[in-house]
Amino acid sequence: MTPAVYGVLFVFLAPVFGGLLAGVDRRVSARMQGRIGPPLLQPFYDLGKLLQKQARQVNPVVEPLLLGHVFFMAVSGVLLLSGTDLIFIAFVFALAALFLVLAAGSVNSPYSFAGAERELVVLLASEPFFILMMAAICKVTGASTYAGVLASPQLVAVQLPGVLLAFLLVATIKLRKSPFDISTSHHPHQELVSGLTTDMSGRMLAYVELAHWYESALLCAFMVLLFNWSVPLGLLAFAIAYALEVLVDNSTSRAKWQLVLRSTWAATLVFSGGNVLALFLLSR
Amino acid sequence: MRRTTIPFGPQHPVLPEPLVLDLILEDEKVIDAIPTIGYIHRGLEMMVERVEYTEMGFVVERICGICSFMHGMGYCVSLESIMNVEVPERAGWLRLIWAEISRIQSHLLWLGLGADAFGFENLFMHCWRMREQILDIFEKTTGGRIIHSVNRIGGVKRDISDSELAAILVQLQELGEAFKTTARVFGTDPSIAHRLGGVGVLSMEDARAVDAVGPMARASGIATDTRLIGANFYDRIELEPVTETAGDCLARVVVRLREIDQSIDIVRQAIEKMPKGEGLPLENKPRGNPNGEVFTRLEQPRGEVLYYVKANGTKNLERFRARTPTFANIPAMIKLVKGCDLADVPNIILTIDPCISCTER
Amino acid sequence: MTSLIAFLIAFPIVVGTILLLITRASIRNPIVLVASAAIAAASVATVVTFGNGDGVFFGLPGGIVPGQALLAAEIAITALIVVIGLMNRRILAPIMAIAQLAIALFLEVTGRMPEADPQRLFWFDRLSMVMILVIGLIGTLICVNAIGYMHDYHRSNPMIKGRRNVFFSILFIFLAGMFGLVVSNYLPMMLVFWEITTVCSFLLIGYTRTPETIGYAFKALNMNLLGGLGFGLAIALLADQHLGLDFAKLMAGPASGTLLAAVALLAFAGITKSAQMPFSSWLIGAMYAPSPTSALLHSSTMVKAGVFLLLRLSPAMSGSTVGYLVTFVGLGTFLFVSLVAVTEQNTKKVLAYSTIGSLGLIVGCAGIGTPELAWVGVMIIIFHALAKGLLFLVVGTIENRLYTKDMENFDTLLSRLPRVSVLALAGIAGMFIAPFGIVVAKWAAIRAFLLVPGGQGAVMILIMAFGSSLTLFYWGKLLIKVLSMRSISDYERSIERRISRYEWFTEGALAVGVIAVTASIGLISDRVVGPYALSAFAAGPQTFLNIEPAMLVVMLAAVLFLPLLAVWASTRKFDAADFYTSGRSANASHVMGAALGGSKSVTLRNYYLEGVINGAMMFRVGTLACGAILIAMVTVGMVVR
Amino acid sequence: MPNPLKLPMIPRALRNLVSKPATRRYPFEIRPRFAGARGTIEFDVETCNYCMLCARRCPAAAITVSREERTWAIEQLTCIACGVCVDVCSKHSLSMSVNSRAVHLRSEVGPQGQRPGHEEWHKPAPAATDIPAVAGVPAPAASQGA
Repeated sequence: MTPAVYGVLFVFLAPVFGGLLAGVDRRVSARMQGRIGPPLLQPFYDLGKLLQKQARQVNPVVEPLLLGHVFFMAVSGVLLLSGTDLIFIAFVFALAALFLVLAAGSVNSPYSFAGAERELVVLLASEPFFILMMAAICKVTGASTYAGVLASPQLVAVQLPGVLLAFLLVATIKLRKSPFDISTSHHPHQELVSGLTTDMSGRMLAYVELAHWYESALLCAFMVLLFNWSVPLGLLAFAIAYALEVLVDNSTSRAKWQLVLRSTWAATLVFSGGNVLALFLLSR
Repeated sequence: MRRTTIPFGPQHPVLPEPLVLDLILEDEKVIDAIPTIGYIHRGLEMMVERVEYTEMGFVVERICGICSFMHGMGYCVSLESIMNVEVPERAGWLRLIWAEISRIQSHLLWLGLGADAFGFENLFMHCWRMREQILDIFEKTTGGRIIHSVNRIGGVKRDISDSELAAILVQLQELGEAFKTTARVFGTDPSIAHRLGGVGVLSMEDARAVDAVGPMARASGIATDTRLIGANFYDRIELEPVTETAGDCLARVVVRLREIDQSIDIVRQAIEKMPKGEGLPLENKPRGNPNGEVFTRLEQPRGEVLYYVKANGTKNLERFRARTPTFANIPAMIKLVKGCDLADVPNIILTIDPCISCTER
Repeated sequence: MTSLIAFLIAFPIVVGTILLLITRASIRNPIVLVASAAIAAASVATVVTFGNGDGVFFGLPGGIVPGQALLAAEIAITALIVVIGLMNRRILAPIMAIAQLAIALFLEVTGRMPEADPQRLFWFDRLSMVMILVIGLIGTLICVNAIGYMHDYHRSNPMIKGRRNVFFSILFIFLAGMFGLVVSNYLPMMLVFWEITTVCSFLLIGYTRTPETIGYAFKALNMNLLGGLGFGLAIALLADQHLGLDFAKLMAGPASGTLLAAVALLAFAGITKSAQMPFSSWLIGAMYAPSPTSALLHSSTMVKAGVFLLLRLSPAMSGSTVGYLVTFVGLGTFLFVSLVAVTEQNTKKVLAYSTIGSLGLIVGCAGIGTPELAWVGVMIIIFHALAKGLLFLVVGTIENRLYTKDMENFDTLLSRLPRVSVLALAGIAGMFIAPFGIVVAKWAAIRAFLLVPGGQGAVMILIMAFGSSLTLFYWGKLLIKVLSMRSISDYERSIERRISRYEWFTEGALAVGVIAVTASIGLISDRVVGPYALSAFAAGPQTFLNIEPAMLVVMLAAVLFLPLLAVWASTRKFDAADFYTSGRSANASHVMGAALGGSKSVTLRNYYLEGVINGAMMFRVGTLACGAILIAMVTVGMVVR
Repeated sequence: MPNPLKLPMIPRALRNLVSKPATRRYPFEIRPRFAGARGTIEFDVETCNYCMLCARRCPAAAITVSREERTWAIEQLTCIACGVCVDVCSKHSLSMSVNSRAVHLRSEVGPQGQRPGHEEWHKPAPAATDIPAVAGVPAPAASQGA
């Protein structure tokens, strides 16, 4: 199959993957809390119900911006799999996330705005890592595309242990898991109500959910980049990483934004930065 | 310069109660907090004009869904002292036991809400799971999980058999043991220390200055506890107030954690000391209508509650007032909220264990 | 072509002189319009005539050598600085100006000054072509915009004495200086044009003549004269060692010895002019001038002269320690000003920090001296000039409508000034959103830094990663403010109608330019910037844009489609809901119930990361760090000799 | 500062993962109410003598009794299940079941605006001789709202 076909497949299969992942997540989280939990397909039922509901908006630009959020999340995956330069993907990924911030910010209401600002803070926290990770992967493998990295004889994770470690930390932000779920939370008992989704309902909320599923699939694809010997190996690594995330999610409270920013930057600087520095020094 | 205004409440999901605050923020630092009360005023005190004093106790119980037993008890104690009614001994001990179980229930509920506010869903589930078992005890013994309606002027409505009391004690002690692992999480988890440690510090002087009551005051090192005045059989219990010195949110959590153990011990002492046997008198019915006025103080889970009752010899009381512990702690809360982070606001608000519905009645 | 170049340099001076004498707006405005059109047309004509050749050299008709004329010009400039300095009781600027003149006089008197080759006075290649277009098109648009802006500016600032004849006069002379600078091949001639831009920017910054702006103007003058002194010393060094003053010959390849020392001094001059740390403060102070001044200084002139010089030096710095140190001055500036920008609330200052950061990137690219990074540098020059020119003009327009420069007061702009908002969105998007040119260039820069061997490469990539993310943060904040909406009153709706057609035209043209140039990025890379990079470094053929240009265009279309969708959506009826206020009352005008009764408007303030990033401290740290690197750079250049 | 990597909740979460959940599949699996739980008020119309004491003592004013029309009605949604009516009823017509009151839907509001949870009993009038004299009880209208 050509890379373009993978790209198209991503558009259709990533939501299925993300939704199932969310279903498993909710089930496992419930069991960790001693509850029975919802059916496995509950996220899909929820999405269906959200789409059926009356769509009420505070202003008319929210919907286009959220569509942009979904679209660019999907585009990031398509570009990644269809062989676009990895470092460029990091920028597109940030653009996709930015659309969510703008949608929430455009509402101009106290809670959505504070959520949007916090999302900007976590973008600021996570973005350096993704640029650095992509650059490091390119440096290690000498390739610049997804297929190229997968074809490389080097096992990236072995060369980039620090980046892998920082990835686990930063993925907590992107997967919206405690302790880093500061801009939104799956149940709204936080100081910002529902953070940046506070003023979104019905169809709007469905877009956010859908984009998050794409995002999860994208993170999985990133994990495959780190374990590039085979796709099943990458999937296994992602499953283990996700299980860890769920466990930590159920074992910590939500951090404050200052700690999120500081710890993520420190991890990026020390673990991935140190890793990249070593890589450059040794490859001389 | 422009600042963010966050309308915090009345219907904010992090608050179990309709507290109303305007938070003025820079970044997430709270520059100013403007509180107001009165959102949920229900006019319960006014109902003394319609409901006869014999039934008013059931209304008073509904001031709060958490300390409902203590509110009913406070009302009955007030009327008993106006009408000079002696409560039968077993009834008095039963009240004390129910009151302490209420305290356990209230603290567990609060710990769960606190955990939820700082984003620890799992811990919330664990606290509330144990609370469910306490509610089962209430349902078995009083017939109601939240509203018990067992207090009568002059005693209590229902008895608990000695064998059941023993079973309850065993159950409580087992729960207390099982809860130790959950309590350890509160005490040692680094993410909780990050959210609560050093947050909202109320010094002992400040606590005195703003007249904090209950666990709020005890967490700042003030050994105040209305139970120490000895009324309602507390004089026959060995009781040392639980105090902490740090005065921060974490200290207020720890005080309540320790009070759960303390209450279980008080229940044990009560069961040992109360008169045993079936068919002991439970109620000395009052005669006639009350005439006179009285203040009653009780130590509720949230702190000291104050009742004022004025009767004029008719079936309806002339005046009934309740000053709840939350009202006494609001000044402390506002003091602490100024200058903290937005993320600290729920924790600070919750650590006073606010019951705005009680405050506004 | 020679005549076109001569026209580009001489005509603005003539126009400037005429404008100085005209105080009536009804006469001035048509002159400004016609002259701007003529200059724009001439710059396009120059480029068209140039065709596809690599570098061409030419002289003045009849082989005239400007030797004495240059000296005369330099004396005139020095005299002007001395007079103004003494009038304002400032001593430093006159001293530096006299010192510089002394160097020139010394060389001239002792006969050490090498004569210019009459056939190689001017050097025109693709970099000059890019610069000519930037100056000729964007610069003139700013001049036209100033007609509308200055009218409103003086109406809303009645305390400031109107000297619009002087203002417009300087604008045009500034353009002439820039045109001369970017085509000069004889270094003393370049220095004269260099000083013309310095003096013009000084006069523009001090236009309002308040004590505050005079202070900032002198700060700019002092710093740029210090750079000019470095330039002069470089000429003296080259002359003393008989290396010649033919710029193209000197910069043909990696430099060493005395030449490298001269390159270090020239790089120092370039760094001062492009407002890199430790010399950033002059450009921040320039923010107090009227907005067209800022637009001109930031987009098409002044600071671009600095990076233009550094890009010219790039082949000579290639692979040397001096080059690496220049790179770190640039990248260090990029990182530190980005940190500062995150904590800044004044929109114009945010734009200024963003400019310094972007220039830092160009300086960083120039220092390494590889074709890939030279490509990145020129790309950033193009896209930055368009986007930043647009943004400053738009902010100026907003400022004259809302009477504020505070970013926080730009909220609900999409409702209040919808069309201006769309223009602002184009500018902001051009600065940091993915398919737009600057991001493409940043991405290419990271790719190129990956090839830098050793620990330096790792540090460069780290700086790029963090710097880019900080950029995302502060632009994101501004975007949120611009994109937010609420119901507005009829009065507020009427505000936008009072914007002059000059402003609509120029800002609209720039917005279209931002999009059009991004859409044709493949063409620009293949035809202009790519060949320039290859010829400057005499490198073998290679592609620079490692991405399908078509894909970028599709992405661009998507990004553009969404705002259009939003604008279309805003005209439609929708199922309106009130926003969440914890159960308080709220309405579409964004008024909500207050705690103590009554109501208050929703006020929201962006995060400035207080407690995590201290802007003032970052500025000091950056100034110290980059200053140290700069001193090291000059020292290394001198010592290696 | 405690060790940031030592999270005491982790063993607990893992143990929960493999042990039996504490929740029930509620609508399919319902825990029986405890004996003595206070639920809805049940009424035996046959034994009632319309003395109206229950209505007068009810703190929630949930009970309405009409002696003339011989009806006894309760608003189950207003009732606070305190049990006073059961205590005061001399005929033991009232009792308390352990079952909690049913959930009512808005759609159950009747065409005349009847409230859900409204339960009413009517006993046909017997021969006049059957009515025991209940002297001293005030007229029904006057007793309302006590």
